[in-house]
Amino acid sequence: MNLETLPLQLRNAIVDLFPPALQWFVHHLLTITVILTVFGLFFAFTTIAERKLLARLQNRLGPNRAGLPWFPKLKLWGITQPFADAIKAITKEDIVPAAADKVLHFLAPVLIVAFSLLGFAVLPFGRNLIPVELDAALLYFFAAGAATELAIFMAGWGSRNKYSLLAAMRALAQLISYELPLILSVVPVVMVCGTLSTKAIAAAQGGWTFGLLPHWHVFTPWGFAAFIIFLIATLAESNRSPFDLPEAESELIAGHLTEYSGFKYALFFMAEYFGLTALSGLGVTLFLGGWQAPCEFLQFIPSYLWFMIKLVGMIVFFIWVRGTLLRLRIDQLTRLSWKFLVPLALLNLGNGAFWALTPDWTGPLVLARWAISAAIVVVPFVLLGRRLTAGQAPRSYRYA
Amino acid sequence: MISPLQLFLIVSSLLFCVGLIGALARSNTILVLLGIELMLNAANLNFIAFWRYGPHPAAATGMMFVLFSIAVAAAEAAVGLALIIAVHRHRRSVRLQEANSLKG
Amino acid sequence: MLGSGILKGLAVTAKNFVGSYHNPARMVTQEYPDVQPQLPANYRNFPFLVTENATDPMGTMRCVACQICEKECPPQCIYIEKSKDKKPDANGKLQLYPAVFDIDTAVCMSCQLCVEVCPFDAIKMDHVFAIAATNRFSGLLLNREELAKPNTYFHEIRPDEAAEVDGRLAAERAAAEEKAKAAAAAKATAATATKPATGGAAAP
Amino acid sequence: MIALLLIALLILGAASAAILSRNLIHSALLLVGAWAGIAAFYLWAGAEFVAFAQALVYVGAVSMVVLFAVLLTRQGATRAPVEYDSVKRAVFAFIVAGGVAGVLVGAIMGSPLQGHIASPTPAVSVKQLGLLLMGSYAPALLIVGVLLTVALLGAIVIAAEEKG
Repeated sequence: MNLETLPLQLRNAIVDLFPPALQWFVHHLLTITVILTVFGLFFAFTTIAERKLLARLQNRLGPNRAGLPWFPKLKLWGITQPFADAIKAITKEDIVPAAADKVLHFLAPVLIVAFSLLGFAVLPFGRNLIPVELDAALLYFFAAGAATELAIFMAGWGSRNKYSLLAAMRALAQLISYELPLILSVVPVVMVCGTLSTKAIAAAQGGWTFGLLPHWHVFTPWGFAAFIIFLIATLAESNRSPFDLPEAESELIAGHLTEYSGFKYALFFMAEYFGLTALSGLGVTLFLGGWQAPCEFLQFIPSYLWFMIKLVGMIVFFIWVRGTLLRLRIDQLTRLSWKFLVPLALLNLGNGAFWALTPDWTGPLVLARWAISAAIVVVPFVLLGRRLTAGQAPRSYRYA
Repeated sequence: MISPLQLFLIVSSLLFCVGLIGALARSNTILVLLGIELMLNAANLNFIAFWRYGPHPAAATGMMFVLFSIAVAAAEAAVGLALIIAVHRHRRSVRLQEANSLKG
Repeated sequence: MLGSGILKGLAVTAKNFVGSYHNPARMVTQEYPDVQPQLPANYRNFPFLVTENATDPMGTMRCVACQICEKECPPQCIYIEKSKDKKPDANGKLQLYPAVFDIDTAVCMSCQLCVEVCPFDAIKMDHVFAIAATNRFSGLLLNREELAKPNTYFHEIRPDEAAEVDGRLAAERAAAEEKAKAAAAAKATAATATKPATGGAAAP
Repeated sequence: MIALLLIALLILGAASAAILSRNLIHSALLLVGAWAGIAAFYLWAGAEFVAFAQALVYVGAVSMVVLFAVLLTRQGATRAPVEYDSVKRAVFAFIVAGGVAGVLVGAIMGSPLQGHIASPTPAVSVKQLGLLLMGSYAPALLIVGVLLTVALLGAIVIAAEEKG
């Protein structure tokens, strides 16, 4: 019994139960079902983990009461909260504004969930676990992600509410502004690995120095810079705090989601988390070594578990950031993208090219390679940071 | 029974005609531009069809053409819509018939 | 350097996270239905009517149906009907009493003006905040039986104010008794004085 | 083949509905459907990279530009209805388009295209495409890059509000 190939063996065993004509169909149906189940549950437990973690970051308790029906004594630390939330969302009244564009109002949540799920198709979840092997997987991922913008526009327009429409426009401005640094931060990885295939990129990060230091891209100067840019752009792309101003619950009326209630609202919520999970999975694949174990002796743990551990780590980091940072203003948001992230990402592109051109430098030249690459990252960061923060002393509050 | 190549070509020519109707029959500038985009797409479809069923698919000439054509179409859409916005700012209208001040 | 503030912030929240597990003093959450909140004495919610005696609340109500609170109430949530007969109050004086005293807590805005204007210390603000009802009309419209609460309850929720009110009422009662006594004495002396006076008048 | 027919129906249906629709926003969204159908067509033909590029550029970018343009040139009403123009124009357009379609379809059906069906899906990897782009097509790539930059700057200059 080999844990590493267990999922594949299970799948093949199930597929073999069907007549050969149906096997192709069953094979893909099974893959889709497993992804939906695993990431549906992952979504459910991300919501409760987020609420509990956020609470702990702010010295609160968080939801701790939802237990099991018929066993009121059993509280289970509230981990069944997402199911209670789901029941609530489903049983709520579905309100559609009288003047709404009914078709678009209905299509928007459906499409946004569908598009946000498409990205999972090309993520390598394990050594042999990749739903669809595509040569141009990264291009596919971003093409699928770009379609969610349409759904947001549909939500804003279909609601026939000027606040919804304005907020949808703001959300789109944010998505378009941050798509650029997101894609630019990925390009160096493509250059160094020489491929667009996620499977090959994950495989390219194998190997360890002294059996302990993994050869992940995040542990190179250009990879580290690209990873930070990727993280910030991911936060903005998935509308998470500190970039959650399109739907700022506390000051706007939830933006383009104003006219949505019940299950449709839950679908938007779900799509947001699916998008975050897919982008985190992409970050894990591109920068954190995908399914590779961090140390050589830890390889006995199956690769798909390593992938999930890293994915959970990314999500926890995002929750941590959400519990820490304040919401940005729209001008600060766009300025951060155009004046800071895009120039750095462009410079980092050159850095990736330098790294791709010098793989055969040996001996003392290795040190020079690292030093030059680090300089390309650090010097512009310091200079740009100094320029952007010039004249901005820590603010003092007169009445606080 | 028609071959896939013929199906490709028929779809492409019908798409071209739909775009033509859009460009000729409608007077909203945006719709006219979209009609032209459709005609461009129909041409792209032809390139892919002839690449796929042509004698030298490995040379990928058709794909190259389509890639460049998509890039040019994106530029065209950006400039065209910017022009429409500029016209709208001056004339408060996007009807083609009203943008006629250069007509003799 | 740019970004150092973010790292500092992340460190603060990380400290909160770790601290929340081993330092109970950090936690601010009260687990409400299990742990009842400690309300400050001056917490106020909806008014109640003070009665002297828990065994006979309707008989010993301090309210004399003067209707000042009804007139003062800004959202007009108080409705009072005067009684036809009179009852002796705590001082033994015959007073009217409210035959109907209704407060619509759905309308009440907890402004405490009724308490401020009451000359008889008969209406006070309550500490009860969980007043959910299944019927928003009859469930939230409280009548005088539901509003009446004994003075001992007032002592429980607001000991300082209750003691002060009791002292004042006792002083008034004593003054009233004194006055009554003095009046009785004056009547008596007047009676005795008039007798000698008449006698005196008759004597010469 | 059935998939191909379905995609063809989707493209033509979405495109005609878009051209005939009275609601500009619906037109734009239906056109996005047609573009996505074309991407599916490319995918069916084995041109993966082109299909994803089509989806990324048309569904992701051009659609957004079109929708923004529609919203920016809207006049007051939220419904953005577009009246049909003179019947004469429409009839004329249909006659011209019908004529073109007739000629084209006739030519396609009449030409000896049956002989070329044999080949299996040709495999052109992304690497090959990249080598071609950087090799024999490098000048074209450079020109397209310059064109895109100029178009971007031009669009900003044209659409920007004049000061004063």
